[in-house]
Amino acid sequence: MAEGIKKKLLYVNRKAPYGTIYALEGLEVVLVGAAFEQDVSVAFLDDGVFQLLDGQDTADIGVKNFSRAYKALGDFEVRKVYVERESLAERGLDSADLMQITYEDENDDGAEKPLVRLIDRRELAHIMSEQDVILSF
Amino acid sequence: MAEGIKKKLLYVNRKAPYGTIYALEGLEVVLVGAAFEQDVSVAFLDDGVFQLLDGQDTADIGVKNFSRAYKALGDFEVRKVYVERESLAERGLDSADLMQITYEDENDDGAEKPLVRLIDRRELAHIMSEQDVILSF
Amino acid sequence: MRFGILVNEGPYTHQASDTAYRFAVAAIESGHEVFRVFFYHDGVNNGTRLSVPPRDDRNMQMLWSDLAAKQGVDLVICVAAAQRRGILDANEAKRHGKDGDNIAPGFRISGLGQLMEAAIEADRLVTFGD
Amino acid sequence: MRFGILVNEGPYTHQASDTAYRFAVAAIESGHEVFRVFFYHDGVNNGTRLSVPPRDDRNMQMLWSDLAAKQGVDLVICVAAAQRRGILDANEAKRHGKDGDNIAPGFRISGLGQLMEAAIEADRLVTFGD
Amino acid sequence: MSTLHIVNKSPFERNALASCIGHLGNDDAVLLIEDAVVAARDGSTVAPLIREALTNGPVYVLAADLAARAIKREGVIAGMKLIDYRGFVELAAQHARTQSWL
Amino acid sequence: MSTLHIVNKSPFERNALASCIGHLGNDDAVLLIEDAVVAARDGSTVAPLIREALTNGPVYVLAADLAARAIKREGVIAGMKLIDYRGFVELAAQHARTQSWL
Repeated sequence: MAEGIKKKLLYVNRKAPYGTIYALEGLEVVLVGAAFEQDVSVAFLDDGVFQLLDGQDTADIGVKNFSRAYKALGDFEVRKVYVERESLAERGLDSADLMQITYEDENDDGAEKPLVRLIDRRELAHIMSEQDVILSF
Repeated sequence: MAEGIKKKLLYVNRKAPYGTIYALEGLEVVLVGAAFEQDVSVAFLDDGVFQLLDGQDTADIGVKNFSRAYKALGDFEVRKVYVERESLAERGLDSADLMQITYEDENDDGAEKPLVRLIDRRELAHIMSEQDVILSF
Repeated sequence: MRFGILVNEGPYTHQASDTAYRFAVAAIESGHEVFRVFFYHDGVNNGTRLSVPPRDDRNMQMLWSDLAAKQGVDLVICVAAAQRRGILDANEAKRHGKDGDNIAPGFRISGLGQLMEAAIEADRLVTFGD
Repeated sequence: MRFGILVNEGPYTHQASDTAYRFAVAAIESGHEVFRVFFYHDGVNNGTRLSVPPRDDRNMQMLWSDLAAKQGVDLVICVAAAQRRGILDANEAKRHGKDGDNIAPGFRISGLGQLMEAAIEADRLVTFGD
Repeated sequence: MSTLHIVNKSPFERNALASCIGHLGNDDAVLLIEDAVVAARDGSTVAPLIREALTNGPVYVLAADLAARAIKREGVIAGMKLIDYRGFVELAAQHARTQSWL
Repeated sequence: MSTLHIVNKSPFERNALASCIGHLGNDDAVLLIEDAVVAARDGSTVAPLIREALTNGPVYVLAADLAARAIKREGVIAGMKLIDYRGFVELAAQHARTQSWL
């Protein structure tokens, strides 16, 4: 099954969480997909940046809070997580509003390092143009 | 069943046809609802104005063309059909792009008269503010 | 006050069903009456008994069915919208030669007239959708 | 060329399923291969055999089932998305203690790995949704 | 009697809030629920739209949806009012009609 | 090799087309399908956005969706190209990847 093929695969997240299921079911693809050992990137832009806000509390809407699962991205060997700077700014947000997501750097004695990288729109467009496959949610 | 109650009821159409089912299923409510003899208005604004464009041809997308049914609105005793002028203009459209919808004026010997009335946004806002019930599709 | 509620989207995919449910519960808790919940468009998908949501998440069909059972709320699924989407009761299944049905307890299938009746007889109609 | 197709919305409510179907047919007519159609999110609702669309409109489930039967296209429904929405085959129904199933001919239920496989093995993956 | 306008869409993604605010009657109220609550955060490109609505009548936001999306109360545009589901019900009862901008 | 960007949303209702055009790479192509075809009509408020995309690369529109929505060919913005479903397939094949702006 796909033995030996390694593709550059980008997940694009453009929707806010909870109002629709796309954020949750999109994340499920990323986590399941990790087992396939592809060259994976995950991008958050437009309303997708709301998925990463720190302090989500869904108790009063009765919907499952899945935001902790983003913190597991590092454990799933995802190393390229991008947030678009312009999308944050347009929404009155900055990087201090985002949850802390880290990974253990195997090349640095397992040191915990921040996983999310803020990039600007032009850089994100370039990353999109380098992929083999783009999955949008 | 609702004997004697007569309410002012407005149907608000804001979506283009075919891309989603809301236009079609919204129209079905208007036609079924006619039997209830309420004081009905139907408004088309935003992308809802595309529902009334003349010359819709769905042969190549394989979806049922239901645009003829709008022409039956007059036969269903609907007498107040409004299209928002600003919505047309923003979309590069004008009244010449709309299908001809008429009704037989029972107060004028059954003369065929145009059913659709172009109104501006302010007037539509006023009509909205006069309703008992608003149904949006 | 008598409320009518219109639900236009299916469970989980859109929050509409959750919000409508919580509105209905709050209305009842505040002493109002929920005259009817009408399910239209993909809203009919709230009424399938075959759904198996993850155990750590809410079960919308059960929440609605419980509301019908405990509070006597009338849950009406539009027949035309339901046929398109494959939501049938035993009667509908038989009528269309289908080998099974999937309607959940507390829901009933009827026509758009039930929505009109809710719009006319309720003091307020509140719509939840996409 | 080998195409993979991802369908993210149910039939009728969104045009996504229509467009995906016509894309698949055009690809085959042009001599390409359609490796797999994967149904995710509400796309799983394409695979119910209980739908009864109006006679003067298209029947999306039948169109898809025919494509599987005549062209051998692999139609895969995501198991997790399907459970949430009440699309089950006989095996799933039994596993979850449900009294019936509703999957249509030509569709099969499997995991998200089938989407990953399509993304990796197909030359192009094309997504249709809302 | 005035209208309760209910908006459930992100104004960064859709035109529903803008269209709603363009059709307000005098004293009409706007209620933000579901994904529309992201409009409540001050400092965004849509804050001027909310301020425009506030000059016309009250603007409410469902606190439960705000919490779910981690929009902090202290970051909400001044003048907006937070309500719970019971407050939503009472607003629907107090206004002559509701209009959902789907 | 460049990307085929597929947009299926009305630009009057959603930000998908604007976001897509803001993320184009050099020579990338844009294809309008489903409700997005309403962007093809000249004289609208989104025509400048289409013209911007045309300065970067080709902009295609699915003729079947255009006909369904009664957007006449003579009213389409100059420089856009009409294609059928087979043309859609060939575009997908000719570009290195497709990106759907859902």
